[in-house]
Amino acid sequence: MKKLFKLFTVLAASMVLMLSLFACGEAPQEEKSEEPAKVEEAVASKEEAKIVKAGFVYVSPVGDAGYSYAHDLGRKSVDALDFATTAFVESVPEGADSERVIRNMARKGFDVIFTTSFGYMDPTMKVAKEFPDTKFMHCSGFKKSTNVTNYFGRIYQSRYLTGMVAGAMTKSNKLGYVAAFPIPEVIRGINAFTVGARQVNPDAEVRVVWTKTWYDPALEKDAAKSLLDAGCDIIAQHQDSPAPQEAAQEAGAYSIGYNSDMSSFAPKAHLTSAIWNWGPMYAKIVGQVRDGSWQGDQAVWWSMQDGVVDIAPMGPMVPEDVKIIVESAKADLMKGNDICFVGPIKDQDGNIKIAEGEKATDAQLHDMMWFVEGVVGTVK
Amino acid sequence: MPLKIRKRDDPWKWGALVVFLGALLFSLAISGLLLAGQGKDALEGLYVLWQGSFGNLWALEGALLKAIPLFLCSLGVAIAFRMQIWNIGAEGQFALGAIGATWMALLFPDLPGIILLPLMFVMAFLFGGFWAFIPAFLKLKLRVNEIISTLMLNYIAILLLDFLVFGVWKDPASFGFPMTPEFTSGAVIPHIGESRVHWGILFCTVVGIGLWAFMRYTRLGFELQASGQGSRVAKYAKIRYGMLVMLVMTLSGGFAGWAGCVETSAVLNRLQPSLMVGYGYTAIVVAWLARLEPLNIAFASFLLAALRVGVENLQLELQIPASFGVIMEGMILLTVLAGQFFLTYKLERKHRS
Amino acid sequence: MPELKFVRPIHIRPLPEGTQPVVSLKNVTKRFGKIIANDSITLDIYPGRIKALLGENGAGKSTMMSLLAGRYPPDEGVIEIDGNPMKFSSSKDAITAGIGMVYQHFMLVDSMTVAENVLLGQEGSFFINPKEMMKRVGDLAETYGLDIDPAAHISDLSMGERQLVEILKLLYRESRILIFDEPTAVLTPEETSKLFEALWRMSEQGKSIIFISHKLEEVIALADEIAILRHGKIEGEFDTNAIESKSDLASRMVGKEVLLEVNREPAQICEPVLEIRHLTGLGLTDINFRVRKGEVVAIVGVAGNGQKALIEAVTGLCKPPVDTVFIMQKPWRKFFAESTWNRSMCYIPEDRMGLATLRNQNMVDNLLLTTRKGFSKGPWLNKKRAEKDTLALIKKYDIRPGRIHALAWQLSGGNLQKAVLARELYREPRLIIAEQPTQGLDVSATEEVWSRLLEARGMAGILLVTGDLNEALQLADHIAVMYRGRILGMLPTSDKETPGKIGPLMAGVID
Amino acid sequence: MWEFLIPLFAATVQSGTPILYATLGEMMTEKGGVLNLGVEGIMSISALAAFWVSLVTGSPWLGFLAGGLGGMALSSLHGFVCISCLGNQVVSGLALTILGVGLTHFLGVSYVGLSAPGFFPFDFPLLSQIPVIGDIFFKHNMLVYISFVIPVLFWFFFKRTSLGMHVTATGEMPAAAAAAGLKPIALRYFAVTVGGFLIGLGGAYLSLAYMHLWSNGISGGRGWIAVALVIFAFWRPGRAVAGAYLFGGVMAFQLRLQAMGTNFPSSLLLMLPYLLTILALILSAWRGKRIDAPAALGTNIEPEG
Repeated sequence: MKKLFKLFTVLAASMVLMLSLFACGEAPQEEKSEEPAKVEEAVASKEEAKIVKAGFVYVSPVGDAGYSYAHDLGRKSVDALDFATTAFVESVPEGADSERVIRNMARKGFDVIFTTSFGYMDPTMKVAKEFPDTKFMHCSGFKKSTNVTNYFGRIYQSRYLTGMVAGAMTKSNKLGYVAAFPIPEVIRGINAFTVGARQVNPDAEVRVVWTKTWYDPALEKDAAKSLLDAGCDIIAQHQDSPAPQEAAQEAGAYSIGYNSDMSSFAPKAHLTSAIWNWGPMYAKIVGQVRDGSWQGDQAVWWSMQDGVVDIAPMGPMVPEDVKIIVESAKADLMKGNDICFVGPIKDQDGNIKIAEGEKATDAQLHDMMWFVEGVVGTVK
Repeated sequence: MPLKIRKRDDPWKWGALVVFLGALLFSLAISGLLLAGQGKDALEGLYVLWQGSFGNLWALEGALLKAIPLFLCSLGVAIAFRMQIWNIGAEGQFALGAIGATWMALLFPDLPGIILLPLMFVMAFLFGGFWAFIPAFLKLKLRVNEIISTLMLNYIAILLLDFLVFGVWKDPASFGFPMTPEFTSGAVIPHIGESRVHWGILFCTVVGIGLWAFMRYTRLGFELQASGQGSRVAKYAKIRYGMLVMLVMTLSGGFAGWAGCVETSAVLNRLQPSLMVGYGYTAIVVAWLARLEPLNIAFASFLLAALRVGVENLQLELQIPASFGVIMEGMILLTVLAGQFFLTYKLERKHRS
Repeated sequence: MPELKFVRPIHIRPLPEGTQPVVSLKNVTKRFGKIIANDSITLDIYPGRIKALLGENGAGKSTMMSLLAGRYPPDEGVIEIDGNPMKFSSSKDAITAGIGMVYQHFMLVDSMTVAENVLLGQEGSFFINPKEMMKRVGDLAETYGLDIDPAAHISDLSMGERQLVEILKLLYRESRILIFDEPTAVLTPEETSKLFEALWRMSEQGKSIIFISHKLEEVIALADEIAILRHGKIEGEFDTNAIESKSDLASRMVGKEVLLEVNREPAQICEPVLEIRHLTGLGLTDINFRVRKGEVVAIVGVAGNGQKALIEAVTGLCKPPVDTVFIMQKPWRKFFAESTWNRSMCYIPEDRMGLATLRNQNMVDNLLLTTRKGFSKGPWLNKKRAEKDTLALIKKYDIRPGRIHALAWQLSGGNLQKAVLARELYREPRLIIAEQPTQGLDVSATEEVWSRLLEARGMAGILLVTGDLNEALQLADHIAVMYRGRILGMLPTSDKETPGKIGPLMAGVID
Repeated sequence: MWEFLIPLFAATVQSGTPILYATLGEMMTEKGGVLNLGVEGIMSISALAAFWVSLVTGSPWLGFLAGGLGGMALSSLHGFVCISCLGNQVVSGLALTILGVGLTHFLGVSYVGLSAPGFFPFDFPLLSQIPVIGDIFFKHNMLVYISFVIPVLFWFFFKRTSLGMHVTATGEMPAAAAAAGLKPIALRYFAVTVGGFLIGLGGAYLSLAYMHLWSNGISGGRGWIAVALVIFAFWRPGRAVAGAYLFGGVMAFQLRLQAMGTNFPSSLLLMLPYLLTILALILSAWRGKRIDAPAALGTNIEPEG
């Protein structure tokens, strides 16, 4: 017994040592140290001007390089403003917990609160009712009120462009798409991707595998591999981990990333990424809150021209002529000309969903629960 | 260290409390070290944690709200554990309860609350109970290990819930998002006055006291406790063990099902995948910390809920990652388990000749 | 008393002058908390001698043996081997020193083979070869003329064979000091004789043997010298030849004058309460007998010959074939369907702690275990009344400690058995199934149990299942001997011939 | 047909391997009589430990070893709680999972997205030339090849070494082991830590061979599957291999079915592996197979004296 206690003491000590080593090994992420240590202190240092306190609620850990990470990059650019301070809570489940977190933020006097996941919609609406003076920005939902504006970005525009790249680069004409959940946001992306691909390559087809999870690196990688085995030579993803990129690179195929520029994860495979760039708009919103021009009851869907969505620089393997086609399409989008869903667009069964000469309405896009022609898979 | 282990002659009266508090202190100390390792002020961190957990009325309210589903799930887990049936499937039973309640809410949207709510509760109990009955049945008839079957059923239940909200139950007005239509007012458990706390808390109190009385004052409750010594003792005492296992598992699942019903009805007001946040697993921690006693469970579930709420404050004020709370939870449980050694044994100085 | 005919080859074996003891215990003391299990014991063991250690349960025999076997160290005093003081830190040290022990509950791993069990811890090398192991153990068994298959799994062996495996272990380790803890409890008289012969043979070869028992006649037949242990102290040591009477020995063991015989007044025999007709199945073959109110029927036999199955079939732990078991003149199924908590059947099992009581519950809950229906009103339990009755029973049966909040595990074996008995008799049973009711109890508790059982004949018929022939002869009106699932004979105790007939029947020998 | 099946089976081996390591580790632990439900937590933390060491030292082999040691460290905590403090094994295992997963997230945040030197597939000399078999089994990374050997070693350990026999005896009947002069407590610690080491190797496989980037939540429930597979395998290494590959195969199959373009709802497809596990348990019970659980599994050894 005595020996065992000794053994345990040694073990415990070594574990503590390990922990402290980990703590020291934090260097790779230098932003960490710059983070505001405390809200109050930050407030004190920026006292002269009217300080806007912005709160952010994330559904997943910000460290995971995915969706919340992209939002957090936006938050950081807000924090860099001299008239704003920020704070966030990560890994907030979308039920009762989110309601409490949002309410606590409102109580603590945050001026504007960004709730960044679809599931925060109802809680945001509930809390907004109780705090009419606080401004709420809810991402990716559809409800709004006098002090709630919902916002989102037309990431499908980026998807469309990445689809063009993929369509041009494929040899097997089979594109793989690792997707999380069959919801309109994801389906819209797949459709835009497909339309884009077929724009440059009418023979291209897109194969979809659902993982039913936003984040499970190993499963995402498996899913990508299954697509590669099925003959796909380009892997796109609507997932939060870079695992599919890696799978593509290991198989010698190409890949298209999501959320942020994923080229670092698979430099040999990465063609481009559909990326979020929340910074400019977040900064703008906070500015509006400060000067009083912020408006509630809006539903804003920012486009590429607002700078919220973009594609990452295309990799060296993409030929110049492809780049030119893609850049010209991007130029159209930058002008505000949404060319992604222009009729005629058929669904998988060949029924015309968007008639010749028409464009998809926002309502159609919001409610998109069908695949366009060229997608192999099911929305169930 | 001339120490040796000796079994206690009498149970240590306040031992459980001492061990619990000791474990709590130990875990807090380690957590402080972790904070220090992150370059934060440990004492301040713990103070912020305290503030966030118990520091004000809002925090208490939030913790109370969060404790409700935990409490109900834990009660279920505890009665199964008492019989040495290792039901770790509260998570799945919780999901099934929510499904049952939602089914009623969607089927009879126009009924008044006084009829619809009881209907939802009954259905939640039946669904959750059924989900727990399956492993009980498999255990008794086919000797399938219940730890494994309940665990697998958790995965299946969550996928089933997904299947429903992504499919047949999806709100046509939700723009394709996976959620059912919002419940009608009859299907929503109302709040108590102006507070955030809903009447589910009363339900919890009734169920908790009811279960306590059941265990203490009824024959069936006694039989249930006696069966905790194993199927052979139960048979000896002419207790119908098999029946009781099925009954207890059904009850256990039913309680978790109720938790699902309360959470869906009062908090989310609809069914959506974000309902599943792991209450079923935390409930096991709670049940064990509470030594499977219904009244202690009330205390322990509140404590863990408060910890979770407090950790949010820690994030907001000090940017501590969310996983900090999870580490604390695991550590408290482990130290309590290790400390329970001292309830049966004690260390004494060796007698030297 | 059954006459057991153990004939020892050489009766008197004087100890040669100047022989040095192999093992000496000097002022060895061992405490468990407040309890002093061994109180400055001084004892010498000589080579080539069989020393019997006689004592009641709880006298400290097992503690002493565990000290010798290295399971824990003594608090005070020294153990010397060949004159050198030893400190055992584990069983391994004791084994190395040449001490081998056969525990009452065999220390054999059921799922492993004979060879693996014998060689466990003695493989000699890191890598093992099952074939070679079999051969090694097979050769060893052959050398000593022991008939056992080294490839057999322990779970397939009889109790006697398992004991052979234990002995093989000692032989393989070439232990010089062999300790046997109650080795005859699971053996037939024939197997016992064989064991004794083997022990004599081994002592002839110079091995020292310590034989622990509380069966006087065995001790007298086997041992060269006897030490009596009482309350953790050596109460006396003498040569077997110097023994004058068994009752003298017994009273020294117990510390008071004991009657090893109870006064069995004849009771009035009434209607049958248990009838078994042509019961075949569950490992039993054509069992027929009946128990009437007012009589005691004993089932004796070596453990593992179907007694368990018979008990389970009667007590409802498993289901017998239709129309074979009749309790209180009702078919089994009907009886259990209509059975009430009282004035019915009660069962006093062998496993008092694991089966008859709730280890971590108090006396009240333990009373309620089988009587709960008597304290319930609708779904409710009347705990107040249960407490009152528990208190009364504790007084009546003198169950210590006298608190109703004492937990079952805190009770000593005797008190626990008294508690079980008190509870079961509280139910005013009509049929009592008593299984090894005095196993492990001291003499005074045994006497109490015996007299309570005999007293209960006023209301009930008793089926006594026991391995203790003396108990059967003391209590029963009829003795049924079981062998391989059959009842080989139903013998009246009033017949003087009966004791002599039991032994052969237990071994399956029918004249 | 073959162009579908060969990649499927190859993927089966890929995704079955971490489960195989973990299953054998848990089996080792249980053979010694200790149930460890903390596999999920152990795998997470050891995946991180492996990644971190490989990142810092630049040697994937050191990382692999560190994974094992990390698993060992965390499981010895379980050992301490259960073996020395007599804590309930079921609950302690759960606590370990909670702690392990939490710690991994806490410590791993700073490494997300970084990549460390790892193991990459190569064609095994000669063996990879065998048609079909070569394609399925011998075009993987080194850790997969190692995993082919471990079940054999496992079998050898329990059937051909005295230490293996001692561990078995401790799992079956600690008292008998003690009486034979063995040290059951030490043996249990041995089983728990060596088992933890194997589980840790499974974790290391995830972060060094399966993925080459660090991401939190890497174990994704595989630990729980391993616990289930031990029972499925009746504590036999051969069946563990079958179980791990079966599970990996079903998972790979459902993804491939989707990639082929089936119309079956994916929720129901994803249920398959879990349903299958339960079904396998039911079937083996149905056919009246003897389940040779170590007799003392889940019970602690009470101290004497």
